[in-house]
Amino acid sequence: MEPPHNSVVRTPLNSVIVQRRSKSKSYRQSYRSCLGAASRLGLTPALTARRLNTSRRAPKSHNISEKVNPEHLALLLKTEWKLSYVSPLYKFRHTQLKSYSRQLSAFIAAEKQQGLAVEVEGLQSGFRVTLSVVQGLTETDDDAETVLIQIHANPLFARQDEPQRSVWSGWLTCINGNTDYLHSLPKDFTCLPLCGCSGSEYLSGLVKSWFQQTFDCCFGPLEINHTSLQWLVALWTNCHMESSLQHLKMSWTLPVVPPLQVTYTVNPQDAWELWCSVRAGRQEEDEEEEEGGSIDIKEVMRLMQGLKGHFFRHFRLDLSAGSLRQVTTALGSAKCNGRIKISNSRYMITTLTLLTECALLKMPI
Amino acid sequence: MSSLKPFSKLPGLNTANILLVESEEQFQQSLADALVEETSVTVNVRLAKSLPLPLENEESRPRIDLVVFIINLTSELSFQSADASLKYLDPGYFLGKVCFLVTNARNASVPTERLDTVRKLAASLHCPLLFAEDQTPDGVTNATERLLTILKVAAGLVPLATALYLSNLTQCTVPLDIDQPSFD
Amino acid sequence: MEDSTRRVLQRLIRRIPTPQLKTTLEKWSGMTVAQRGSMDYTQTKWALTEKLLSLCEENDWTTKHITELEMIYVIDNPNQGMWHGFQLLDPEDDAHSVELTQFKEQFKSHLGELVRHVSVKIKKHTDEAVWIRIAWGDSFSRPNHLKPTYVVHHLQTPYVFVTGLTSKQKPLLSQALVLSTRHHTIKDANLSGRKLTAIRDLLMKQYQQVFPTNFPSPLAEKNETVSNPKIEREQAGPGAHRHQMACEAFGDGMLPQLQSAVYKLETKFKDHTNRTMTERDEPFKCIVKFESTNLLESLRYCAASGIASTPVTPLLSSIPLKGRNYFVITDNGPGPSSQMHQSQN
Amino acid sequence: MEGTSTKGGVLSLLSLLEVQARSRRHVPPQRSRVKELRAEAEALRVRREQLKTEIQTHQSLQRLRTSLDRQSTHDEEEEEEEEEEMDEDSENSQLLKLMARHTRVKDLLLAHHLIGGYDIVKTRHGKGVCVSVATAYEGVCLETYNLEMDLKPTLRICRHNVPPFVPLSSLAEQGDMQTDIRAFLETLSQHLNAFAGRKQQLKLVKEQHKTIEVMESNALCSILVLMFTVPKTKTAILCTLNYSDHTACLPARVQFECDVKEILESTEWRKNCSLLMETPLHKALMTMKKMGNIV
Repeated sequence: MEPPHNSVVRTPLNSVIVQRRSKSKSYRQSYRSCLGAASRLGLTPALTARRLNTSRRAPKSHNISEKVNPEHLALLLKTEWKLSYVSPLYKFRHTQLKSYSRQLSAFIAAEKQQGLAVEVEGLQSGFRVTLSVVQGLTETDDDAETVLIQIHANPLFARQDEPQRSVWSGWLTCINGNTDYLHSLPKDFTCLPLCGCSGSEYLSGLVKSWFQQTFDCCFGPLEINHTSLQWLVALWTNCHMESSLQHLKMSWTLPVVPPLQVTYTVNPQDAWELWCSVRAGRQEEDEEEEEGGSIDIKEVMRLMQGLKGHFFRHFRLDLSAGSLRQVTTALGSAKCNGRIKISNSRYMITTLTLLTECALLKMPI
Repeated sequence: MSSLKPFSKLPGLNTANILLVESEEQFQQSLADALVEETSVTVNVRLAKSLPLPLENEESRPRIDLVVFIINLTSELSFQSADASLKYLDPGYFLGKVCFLVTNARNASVPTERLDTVRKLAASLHCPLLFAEDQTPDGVTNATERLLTILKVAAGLVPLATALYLSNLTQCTVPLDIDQPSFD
Repeated sequence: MEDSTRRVLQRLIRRIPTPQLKTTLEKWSGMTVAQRGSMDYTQTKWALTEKLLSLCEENDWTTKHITELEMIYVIDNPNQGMWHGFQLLDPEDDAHSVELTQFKEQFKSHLGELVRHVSVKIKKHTDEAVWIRIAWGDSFSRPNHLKPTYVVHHLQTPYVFVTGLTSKQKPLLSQALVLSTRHHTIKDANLSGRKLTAIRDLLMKQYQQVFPTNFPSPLAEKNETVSNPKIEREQAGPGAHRHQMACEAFGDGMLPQLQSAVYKLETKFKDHTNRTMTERDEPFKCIVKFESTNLLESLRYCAASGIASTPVTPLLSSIPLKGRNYFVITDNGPGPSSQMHQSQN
Repeated sequence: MEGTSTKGGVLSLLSLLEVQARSRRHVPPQRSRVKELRAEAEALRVRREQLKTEIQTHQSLQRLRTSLDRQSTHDEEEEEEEEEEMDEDSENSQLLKLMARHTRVKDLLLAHHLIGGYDIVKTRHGKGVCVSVATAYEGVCLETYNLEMDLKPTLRICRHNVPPFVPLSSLAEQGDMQTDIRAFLETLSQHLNAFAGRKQQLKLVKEQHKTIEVMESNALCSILVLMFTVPKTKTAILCTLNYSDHTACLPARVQFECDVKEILESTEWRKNCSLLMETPLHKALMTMKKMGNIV
């Protein structure tokens, strides 16, 4: 064929589908072989199948405060975490956390000595690393236990007797991980796909690179996309009766010049009633379902549509043109750049389940 | 309801006419500027925010050989607008004279579901789905090249190739398992 | 020299960024030419402060000198702090003939009657604005020069701009202003922002407004860029119309840099697909805040690009039209809280 | 030649001579002179032709104008006659007609402004109107102010760009806008024109009289304090102009202040006082300067 056609064939959509085509269409495969199948989206055929759940169980309040060490819980709750996804860890043993702590301490110390240029980053010395298991922060038997990493250090101008201060903390977790996926993993792999960090970027980088070297895994930033944020709006609103939202605050950014930010704060009671009205229609449809059993993505969309509709009725301005950037309630806050804060322990499991799912999706396999 | 028809007018000599539909009216301008640079054929570009096109331009409008819907994935509105415009096209256009051009597909805040919806739409209409980078000059050149290739075929300027034939090769198809949730 | 003077000077120098320090000091009459020449602005802030403190000792500067310096700085850099707009109402017949000297005297004497210890400094700026600096004290304490209130008023106009005012001082200032400008009352204009210039331009209508006209609009002429004849915009007409509507609502060209607007909505939730909520009696309560580096320009873009539909809703066009950026919206007219009747369905 | 030789020295003089010699060699001066004159004659002839046609155009334009003016008042029959008469060469006559129309429209517009007309535009499908009030001072068009009004339920000003120090709302109340909008617009126009006039005068004073210091002015331009200097004695005189009638361009009260009281009591300064009250400020100052009363 003449050259111009090549550029048509180069369109990425083909590369994604070629493999699924019947073999009789062999010319396609020949194109594929000469162009390389790399999709511009980085989607591999196997991944096209994986989507966020379209329906999920309504958040039950889990009283994890009884199960989880209160000190750990307090740490998890008070901090805003920067999220990443982690591919499965090779030969990771929950029994060897002590030795990992030592190794990581040594690694950080060594790196510190090497990179004098970054000394400004941390005015501390004498790093002490602790890896520990957060008992009870799992949902199913397939979930690996959550691991907490804490780094303490002496402030640079500290007195002798001053206690070490926590300079960095992070965790790796898996809550309600997809069973099929977890079962399909080879024997020596542990799946803790969701990672949260809090502390200096430099230390985050060090910890990540140690994990990468030691367990042959990879890290990547986990953004919370539009749909996940909408899920959080619904999931959190659904909790209002048991634990007050105080307010439901959503921030949109509209792509105009200069950029316009719209913050929409809804009275919690009104948000709850809107949510109920959106749910009510559904419960009439299929009554056999247990009450408050599961939430469908359609209901989430209806809630958002209701909120946007009310906004549009007043301002004649379509929020759909922009993107949801942030959701804040008394139960927690989430930003699209992958920062999350969970303020209420009772709904931590629900939120982490959603995020685990997102992490598994984002993970290149 | 006036719909745009593919064969209601005579073609011009060595001329190809393309209609770019984009609700945000941002990428279309740079794309148009690049498209008219083409020297081997005369390319006329018509720009629209949405369909239907205004009646008063009916006379002056040449035969449109290719309709391109530009969809910015970061904006829900962009898709909705394109979707609403489709019904103003004559069915004849869907025989290889329509294509979708998606921008911002790699943006982190874009939910994968949105791309799926566009994919399904393109597949159901047997149209090709292109991806483009709208921020860099390279991206614009790339997108222009691809559109020109399709345009030339659609306008009947490539011997032995027809729009229908090309679209049969390039139309978007949806993976079989797109609707199967992988969890639960 | 008093200790308090030193403190005021120290605080002030800390506030002024080094690049502005030179221009500010040069406009000030407190230093001799030789002293001005001896200043080395490449030094650190700390060293400069020390130098000025020693000069303060030498020249025997009083608080009066220092406050003058402060006023010079604030007048040159007005876009700091939160400025609030106030509107004077019900002018008396002679309100229009109030002139500066008379106003100065009246304001000082009226405020002096209300508060025992108060230090007032009034200065007229080149753009006809009267700047008033008030350091408040009470019957026991002397005026606190560290937390002054600044008031900007253009004589013969009904607008006053204030920053750094506490709720306790508000009635005192209001009374003094009302009396000395020959008005009966003063009310909050519900407009506030970090940029004094923006608030002033908005209230005094010092920006380019666009009105409908029969003559070929200058807008259309301006937009006529030399475009390629091969490119044609199908919906150029509606696009231009949207642009015209957007400009009529928000103005043309550079707009006052307002940065936010807040709406407190307590209106009925109406949605034909949602009967439960529509039939509910209580209003749906929410607060909407718009933020941008230049809100009016953002909103104009929204309307011109079609993100916001035209004609622009009165809720948004009220920002420039009424010159306010705080609104309480309720469904029914009566009641003290309903500041804007919501007319659309 | 001498000038250059003294300035530039021998070498520059030599090079100058060389250039002259070279140019002489190339073009015989005699012939070039003849040519020059011929070209000039040609150019003048062309110019004469141009002027002739211009006169012709102007005349026909005049004729067209009068016929147009007559047309608007007379019957249509005559119009056709004129049409035939003018149909000499269509291209030119078309253009001429257009030009005649243009001048006519311009004159009409001027007349419209002169009789105090306002441009009114219907807005929002007849639910409102937009009125524009033009201001001018001494034949110079200044700012145009606009009022957008709702017609129903009652006439109400909903948007305007009148400066805040013009008491628009009280004018609307007093002038009984509901029943007599013309009267209201009339007073508003007076206010605006007077304001524009005062502002323009102040601007002119600042431009033309640099020696006079403007001590004080306000946004409404209703109070003006100037400082004059008397020549010779260099005495400073403070002059306060009070424009208490806001619909007037001239001050209602003029007051002088001076340390030397005798100056103010002189007849000259009494005259100056009435001069300032009766003539526009910049002109009055000009006269005072000419009389030698001020610097």
